[in-house]
Amino acid sequence: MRIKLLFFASLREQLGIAGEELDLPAEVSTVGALRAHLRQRGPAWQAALAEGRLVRTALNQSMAAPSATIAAGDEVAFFPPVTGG
Amino acid sequence: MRIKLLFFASLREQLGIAGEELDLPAEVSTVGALRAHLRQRGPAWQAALAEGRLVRTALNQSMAAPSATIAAGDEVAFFPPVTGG
Amino acid sequence: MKISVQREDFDCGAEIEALARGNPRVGALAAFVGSVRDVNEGAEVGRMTLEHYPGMTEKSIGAIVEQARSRWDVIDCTVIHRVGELQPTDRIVLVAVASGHRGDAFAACEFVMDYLKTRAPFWKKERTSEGERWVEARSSDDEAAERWQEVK
Amino acid sequence: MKISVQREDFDCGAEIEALARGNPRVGALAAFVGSVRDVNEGAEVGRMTLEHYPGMTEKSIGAIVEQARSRWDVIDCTVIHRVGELQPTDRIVLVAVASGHRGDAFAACEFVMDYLKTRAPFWKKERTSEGERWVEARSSDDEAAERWQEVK
Repeated sequence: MRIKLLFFASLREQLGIAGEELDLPAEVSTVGALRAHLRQRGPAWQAALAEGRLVRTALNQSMAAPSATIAAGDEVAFFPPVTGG
Repeated sequence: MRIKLLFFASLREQLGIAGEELDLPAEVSTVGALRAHLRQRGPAWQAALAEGRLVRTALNQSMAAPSATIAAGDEVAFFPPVTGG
Repeated sequence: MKISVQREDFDCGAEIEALARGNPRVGALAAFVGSVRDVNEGAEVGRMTLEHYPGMTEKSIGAIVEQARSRWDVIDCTVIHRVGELQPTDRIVLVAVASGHRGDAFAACEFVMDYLKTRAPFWKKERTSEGERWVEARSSDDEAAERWQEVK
Repeated sequence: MKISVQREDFDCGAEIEALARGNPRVGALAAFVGSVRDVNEGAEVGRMTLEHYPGMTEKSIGAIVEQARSRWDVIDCTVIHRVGELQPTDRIVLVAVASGHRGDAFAACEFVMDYLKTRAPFWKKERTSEGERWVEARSSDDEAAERWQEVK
């Protein structure tokens, strides 16, 4: 299924990408699984999305837990903890 | 001794006077005694400054208790409890 | 610190601007604007008149602002309170506090407002559908707290 | 209710005016203006850049304003938050709440500000004397409170 990915702030800079359209394998059906899936892209992804790192996720513009289920057409965003205005 | 008297709000209206200069007998030396002294001026004063009534007093523009001592040249004000802006 | 008790209206935007202008230590500005409502405790209110004790009012507001400065990080503060005839939607009061931190700005602003509403020497006379009336001090708690000020 | 995330500066006075204008139910208006300070946690700060999540930021602020309305007497509310490049003394944020009562106005205004400062999707990059740095989320309390949002 096709989804939209977004990255913000330090994560966006580290990965060198602000967003993309992605075709997700059928077995990647949760936010947590997506994060693990992206780590396999290489060292930069491994580091930026490392397990021990505080990374927040939003699903369709609402904060989402790793267990949240992804559906086709969803917008998934990864970003560091917010630091306010 | 000569002092300055002031009255505000409903008290001013009841007494029909906003302020006056007053020569105080020597035995009237506290704010409480001054209030009792003024009650002797007649029925309107008796009513407005009646013992049971909530009347605030300021001595030289600071809130004062009945026991506060008055000196020559002082400014003494009587008014109802404040009702804010 | 600016403290003014006046008959004239004031310009909230200009006052707030003036308070923070160009000072890079100011990160937070909390402001409160009070205005005349058309109801008070159920009764419809038309015009009202605010009376104060000239001299003592300014002095006591100054003292409360100093107290706020000693308790919180207050870089600057403006208090403007109107007196005289006012009608619904008219502005009555502005309290604005500039601070380094938002918690301090809010706390100091609310503290000064509470004082103005409950302790400062202002008296309110309302013109309602049943005629004019001096507003009575409300809460018995408040009277209890002020008992030390009472002349018996 | 007005919610705006924008690059442009705003006019505090005009926004406050617009919020209360001519409504005789509004007795209280609490406002907060945040601006860029030249220090943060000891380090000197020059310019900074605020990034946000377009769409989610506005949506989440809208949700928090609705929550404030359900908890307090909120007649109207304006939230303006700037993004992009900012420098010391620049305004960042305005929250203004019109209410019938001052306690409600203060509480709702502080509630929305707390959200903006700790939960809304904004990220801050500061340029200090030692170069650019993304500001790190500060309090461990805060991280604890947000643990449910964490992706492990």
